[in-house]
Amino acid sequence: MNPARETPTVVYVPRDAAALAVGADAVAEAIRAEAARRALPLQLKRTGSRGLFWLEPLVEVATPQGRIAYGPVQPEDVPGLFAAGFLAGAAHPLRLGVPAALPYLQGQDRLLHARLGVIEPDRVDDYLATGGYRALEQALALEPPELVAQVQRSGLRGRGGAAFPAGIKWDTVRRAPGPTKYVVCNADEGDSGTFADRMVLEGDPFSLIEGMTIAALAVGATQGYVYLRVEYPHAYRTLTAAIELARARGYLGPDVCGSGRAFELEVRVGAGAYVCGEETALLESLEGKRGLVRAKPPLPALAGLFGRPTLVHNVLTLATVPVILAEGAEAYRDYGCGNSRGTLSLQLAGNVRRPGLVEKAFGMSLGELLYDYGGGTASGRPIRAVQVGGPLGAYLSPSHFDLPLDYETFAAAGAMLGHGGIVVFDDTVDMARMARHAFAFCADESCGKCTPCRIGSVRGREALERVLAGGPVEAELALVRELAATMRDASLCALGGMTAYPVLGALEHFPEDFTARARSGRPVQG
Amino acid sequence: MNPAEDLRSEAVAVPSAAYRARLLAMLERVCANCRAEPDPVAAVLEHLRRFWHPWLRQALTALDAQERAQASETARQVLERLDAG
Amino acid sequence: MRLCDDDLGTPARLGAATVRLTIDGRTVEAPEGTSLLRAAAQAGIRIPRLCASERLEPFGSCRLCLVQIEGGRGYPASCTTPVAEGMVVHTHTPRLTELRRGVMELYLSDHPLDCLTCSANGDCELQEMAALVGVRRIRYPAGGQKHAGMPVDGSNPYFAFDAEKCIVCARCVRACDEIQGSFALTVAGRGFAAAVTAGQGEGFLGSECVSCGACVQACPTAALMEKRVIEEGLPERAVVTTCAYCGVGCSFRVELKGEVPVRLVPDGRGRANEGHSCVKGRFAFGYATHPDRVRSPLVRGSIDEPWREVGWDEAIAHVAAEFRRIQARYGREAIGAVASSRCTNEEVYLVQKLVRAAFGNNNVDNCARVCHSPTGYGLKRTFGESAGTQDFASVDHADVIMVIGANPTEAHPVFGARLKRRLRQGARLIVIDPRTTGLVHGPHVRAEYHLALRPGTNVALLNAMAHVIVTEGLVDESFVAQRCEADSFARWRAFIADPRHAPEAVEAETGVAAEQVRAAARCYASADNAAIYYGLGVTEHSQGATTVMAIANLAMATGNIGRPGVGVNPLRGQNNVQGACDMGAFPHELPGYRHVSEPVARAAFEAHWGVTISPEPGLRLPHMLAEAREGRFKGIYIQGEDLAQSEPDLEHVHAALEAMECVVVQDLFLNETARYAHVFLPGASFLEKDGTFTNAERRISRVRRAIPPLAGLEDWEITQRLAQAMEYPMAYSHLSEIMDEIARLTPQFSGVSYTLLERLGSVQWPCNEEAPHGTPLMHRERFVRGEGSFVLTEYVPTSERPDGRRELLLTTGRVLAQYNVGTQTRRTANGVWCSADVLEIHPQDAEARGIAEGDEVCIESRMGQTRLRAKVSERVRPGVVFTTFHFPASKTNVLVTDGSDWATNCPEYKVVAVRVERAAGASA
Amino acid sequence: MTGERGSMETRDREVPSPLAPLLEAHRSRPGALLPLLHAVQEAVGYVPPAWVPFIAEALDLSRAEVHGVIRFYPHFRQTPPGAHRLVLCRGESCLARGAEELIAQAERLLGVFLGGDTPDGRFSLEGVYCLGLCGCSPAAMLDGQVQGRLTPRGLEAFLAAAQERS
Repeated sequence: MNPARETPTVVYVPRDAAALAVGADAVAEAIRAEAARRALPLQLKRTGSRGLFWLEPLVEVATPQGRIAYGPVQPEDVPGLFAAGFLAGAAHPLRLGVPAALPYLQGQDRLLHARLGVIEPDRVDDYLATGGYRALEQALALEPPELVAQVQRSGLRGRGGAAFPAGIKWDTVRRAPGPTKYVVCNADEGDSGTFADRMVLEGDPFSLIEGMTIAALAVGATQGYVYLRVEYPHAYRTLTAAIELARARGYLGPDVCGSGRAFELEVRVGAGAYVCGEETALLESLEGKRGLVRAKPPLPALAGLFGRPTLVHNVLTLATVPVILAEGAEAYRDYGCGNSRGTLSLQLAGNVRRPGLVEKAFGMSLGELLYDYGGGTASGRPIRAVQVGGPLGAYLSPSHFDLPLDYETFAAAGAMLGHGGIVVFDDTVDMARMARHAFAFCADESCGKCTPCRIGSVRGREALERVLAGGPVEAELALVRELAATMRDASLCALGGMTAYPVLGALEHFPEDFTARARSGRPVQG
Repeated sequence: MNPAEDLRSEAVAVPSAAYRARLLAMLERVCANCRAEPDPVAAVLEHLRRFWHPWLRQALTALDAQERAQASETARQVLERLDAG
Repeated sequence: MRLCDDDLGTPARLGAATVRLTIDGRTVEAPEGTSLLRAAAQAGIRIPRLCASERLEPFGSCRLCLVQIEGGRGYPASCTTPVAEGMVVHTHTPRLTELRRGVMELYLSDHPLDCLTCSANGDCELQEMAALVGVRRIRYPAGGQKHAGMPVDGSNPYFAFDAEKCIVCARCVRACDEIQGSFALTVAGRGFAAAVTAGQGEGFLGSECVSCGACVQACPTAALMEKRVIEEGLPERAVVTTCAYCGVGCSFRVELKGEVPVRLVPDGRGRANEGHSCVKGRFAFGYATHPDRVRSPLVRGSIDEPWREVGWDEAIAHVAAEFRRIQARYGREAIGAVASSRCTNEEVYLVQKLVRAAFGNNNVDNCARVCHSPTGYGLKRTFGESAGTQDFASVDHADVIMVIGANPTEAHPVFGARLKRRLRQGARLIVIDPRTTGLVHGPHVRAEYHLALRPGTNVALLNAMAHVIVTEGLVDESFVAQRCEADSFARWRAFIADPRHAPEAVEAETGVAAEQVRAAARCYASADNAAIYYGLGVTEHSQGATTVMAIANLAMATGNIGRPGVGVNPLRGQNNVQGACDMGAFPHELPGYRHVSEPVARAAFEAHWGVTISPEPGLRLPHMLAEAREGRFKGIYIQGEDLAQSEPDLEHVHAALEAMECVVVQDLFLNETARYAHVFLPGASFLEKDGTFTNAERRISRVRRAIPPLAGLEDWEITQRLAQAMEYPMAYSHLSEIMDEIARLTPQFSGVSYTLLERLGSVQWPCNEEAPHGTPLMHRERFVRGEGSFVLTEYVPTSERPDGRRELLLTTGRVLAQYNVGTQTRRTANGVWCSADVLEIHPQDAEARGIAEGDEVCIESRMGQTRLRAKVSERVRPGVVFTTFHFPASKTNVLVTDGSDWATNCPEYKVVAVRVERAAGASA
Repeated sequence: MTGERGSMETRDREVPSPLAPLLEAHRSRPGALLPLLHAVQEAVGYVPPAWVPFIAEALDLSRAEVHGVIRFYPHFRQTPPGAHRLVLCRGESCLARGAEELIAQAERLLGVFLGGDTPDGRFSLEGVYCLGLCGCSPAAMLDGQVQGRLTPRGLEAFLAAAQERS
């Protein structure tokens, strides 16, 4: 047998940062080495992650039956896999079968994340082969008002947390006078427990680029910026490479797809300030300034970056745009419930057995997500608390697990979906310490502009530290409640304003962690 | 006191050579700056009349022949007109 | 309380449609874009606030001004929420009260509660707001994180920054950015650690801070406080007056305790400065009470003798006798006077009246002779009036700003700040200057064109620009046709179109690339509104007047006259140089710029004064000095000028002064000129007198006496007593009578009176029947002279050129911290910024001469030589060196030659060929 | 003063040679300051305060503005970093999986608190509120290399491996 003449077997190993963090590179290297040792022709493809993190590194092999997954694979498993004939999709204790048939994926509505873990993120042809740039082609044939109308009809709302109807924003920017307008992508995904933006940037960057290009056509912008957090170096490399490729193929630049329309795109990197995820602070930062939150009005849609009309959306919102155009606004709208249309990218994290990305139409219950997908806690202990919507999201108890995941229901319950991050805690969690952490986080990340956030976060942290130290609980908690409400109602932006949610949530749903403390004498830490 | 009479009484002083040279240089600058005017000599004379103290004009008339020989054409004509009063 | 009574919280929004809303049940109307905070304040509803001020853009950080809007969510800040039609707003609800108390409690939890011993006690907005909000207790215990104990930054000589009293409202930072444009302050760190910081944290003195005081003014607490207030306590009374430094003419409140001035605070109602100030006006007033002040008249027989203190009567009688003796012996023309362009209009008027009526000649001049006399000449000939065309506010409408030979950020700082603000809003900038001034580039400022010409070639360069405008079809033909003389324009057009004026033809002479000149000319000519600002870099040349006329030609040819945002704007050097000229302190002009040869004008004064006025022009200041050396001019009365330091060719000046028989100096200090004086009459500082000053925008503002004259008499009283002693009757009992006389005899001033000034605050002349409230913009419908006149501006190179021996050109200017010859500023703490004149020299020129930074260098011109320390700097171009003349020891003016403007004899300070070498025995 | 104390001083000295090409590359970009500071930090590991005047001058900013920006963003350093940079995540997801113990362990091992540099210059220890690796909490990043599902023992090995690499 002459190996050179044989078609190499294609093996897929993710290069998503989370997969790398659990050894994907070492696994890829082990596979390469083992294949070489066995003189087997092999083509290694590095994809994004499908988002089944408990199974990472998740290795897939192209077989005549389709792709067969194995995971989680460690380098030391590799010789055994080869020995078992995994290149042909053979049985092995790590064999998971056809990925799409995995229950975790089977139940999902993967519209936005369909390409994750499937394609190589830095290959335009992979993107095109999976329906990429069909939407742009359509968009180039449409007048801007019709493009805006499609987004309006889809019911898409901003996925960054505020859930503002995207179509209205587009229309405002489109109608704003002025020769210079911008499209800005907020890729400052700072909420703990969220990683969907990062996965898109690392696993399907062209979907964002295409979405931004369409948005630019719709609102009349010629320059786009992606504001990416510095904590995402892998995403930076993938995205900048993809932008270069898109430019080389004429999808970006002075003449997008020969349309005569110009759109340039540039990545700008943040510098470790969480508050720059707030859109006006982000704009300040893009302008090269301290990331102070601006007062609104003026809305960024009218006076945003460098004072010009600016469309600001997060990664998921913009990456959804090609889906809407390609599938049709009505088709997208058919997903979801009430005023929450389409799909939501939920991210399961923390103490959970099956952490990962779950894209589902709005409406599933929180409990379904935690148990059917998440499988309960990783520690095997009962779930005691979940925080939904990032560090500024409320702490919920099992009594809330029936809540359906949609914007309005959550808001009515004094919570929020935010960016869809869900962090699970088991019954060892000390909610007083988590409340203190919320204040500490706010104190660390406050831009320092408004007084309630600047001073209030420190005073709140101090008050809870006194509680943790066994101080006079009732007076301190009354003060904390009032302070949290002051911060909620008087802060300039959501950072100070929403710090109240985790604090008040913890106080309301887990009062015993505060009141029982003086007796139990639990120590203070961290 | 009659101003005119008073001026005359001071005219007796003879300006020094250095001063005369300096005034001539000043005059030449005025001439140079008026040279694009339709009637440069008239323009210079008008300027001297409006802005120069009579003593300065008198001092110009005290320039001797040798000093005048170095003057430009315009300046010489101006000096002649000043001599004529 | 300083702020809340008149500060409406956010800037006015003008010109928009009016909307109607309800605030606390009251119907309120306000222009669109107005904040709720301001609309409420206008309706008399006071919403608590700490970060807002009407001089700053709304910021929204303190969260005290929250309101509730019916149908709206949450509690928006009223400072950042604009009014809207039909809005129903509540400013005081139980929840708002709670929130405000909550926020205020947080503020106080990090503030030293030492109000009773705080320098701002009684003048503190935090204190006031705490009272208004009604905080009764602070529940956060003392052990929390605080800013207490942070070090005080006392590096600035005039104010201190006490970080523990800072509430991080950023008003100081924003004032520095938005008002002054220095961007010297920042907030370093984030969250609770956020702290106001100067520069990179090196303290105020070491930072880019220019000590304008805007931050101190903006601070709501004692965090930024004048050191004098910290030492003396809060002042108890205030007098509004006008600054005595530069031609901007800022309005100040002199705040006093008894007869001690504690601080000067810029007056927000002052139209020239609108509440802004600079380091000199705001802080450098200590000279007024400096121990060097002379408190009684001095007399001596000869200048070798020691001074003898005498009473006023004796001194005045002595001067009168001497002047009469000299006139009797040498003739009526043998004496003259120099009026001070630092004194009031009334005082200047009296000096020229003294000369014309009591001396009986026209030998009166003022310091405009050495600064802006070419402006008077040039603008009179072209436009018909010897003054700038605009008000300062006009710059807010300019799209292209051309700054020629002026350094406003150092010499006219308050206007410079306003100009920079306009540049930050997007106006384009052309700088014509041999030196890289602060406007060429700095924080948020960059000149689109910097034409760094060789000193002395202004006319060639401006002609080249005009050539481009004429030959490239950029003339505003309809303006010229409607507003200007057809024949003089036709002549000028033919003259300027000559190829000898093309940028390419003069490139070698000016040293500016032709393409740059063309581009700049197009930029100026094609703007909607283009404005020219110029300074002494235009006038102090052998062709100063020609340059002014070239500027006027440019403005007329492009139609940039007669509306906001355009014009020709001389930036006047001294506080009252405009006024001194207006008042007729010129040998050829009576008050109101009427030539002494005009019979009608002369007759009016003759009738009123009861004397005969000479129809011949008097001696100009340099000619007085020259005639003194010739032996014909024997006596001089010098009010507030330091000729022996400020004039060019100083050796000649000293000899001239020595040659006189009676030199009378009236000044605050025994200045350089006093060395040559026989009589010294102690004058009064601006704090000690009443009167009016007229600034560069023709604005007449009141000067009001804050403290009594140290030597007993205001300057006008001295002049009046001298006139009486010389047996000319003057008997004004009050200054307003002098102004009334000026108004009666001067058409441009006929509507001016102290009553009007009290009513309007200030007024810009012409103020008369046609313009009873003054004239902010001149030449609106027609030029004062009727049609605008184009003057042919032949370029005549200066004779002062580099040669084999003197290879470099010296040019001179000012720095911010010092003022002119430094008589005032040297007697203040401003020396920390600039304690000596230095010679700026380009690195190439320095290297070629083996000169290193800080070396002592010898500078020699054909007139004399002096020594200075070298500052190696790329601010000057190769071949050019620069210095200032603030310090007598430098003897800078020893170098300046006798060259002067052909038309006005304004000295050619800006061009001196010099040889520079490392001084023998100098060490770095 | 406008020049005499501040910018004059800077204008008259040479731009440090590693900085000059960076200034040229960035000076005409809109909002150039952050990209430039990143470039500087990439080049020399931190933003030397002595370079701030040149950066300010090149971008038409004041020194104070540049200083304010450097001090606002935790990523920018004013002092040279340790040879290795260990970033530990302390977001809620990682807290739920034992990040507090990891942080305590790292502080013990390195002898510095979060935000500190070891005196021997070998390590800089930083905390971050999220690395986006919540699917494999607790997570850390060492010299740009990510590590998930970290245990206190794993951290020791992780650090040892880094030491070996250098």
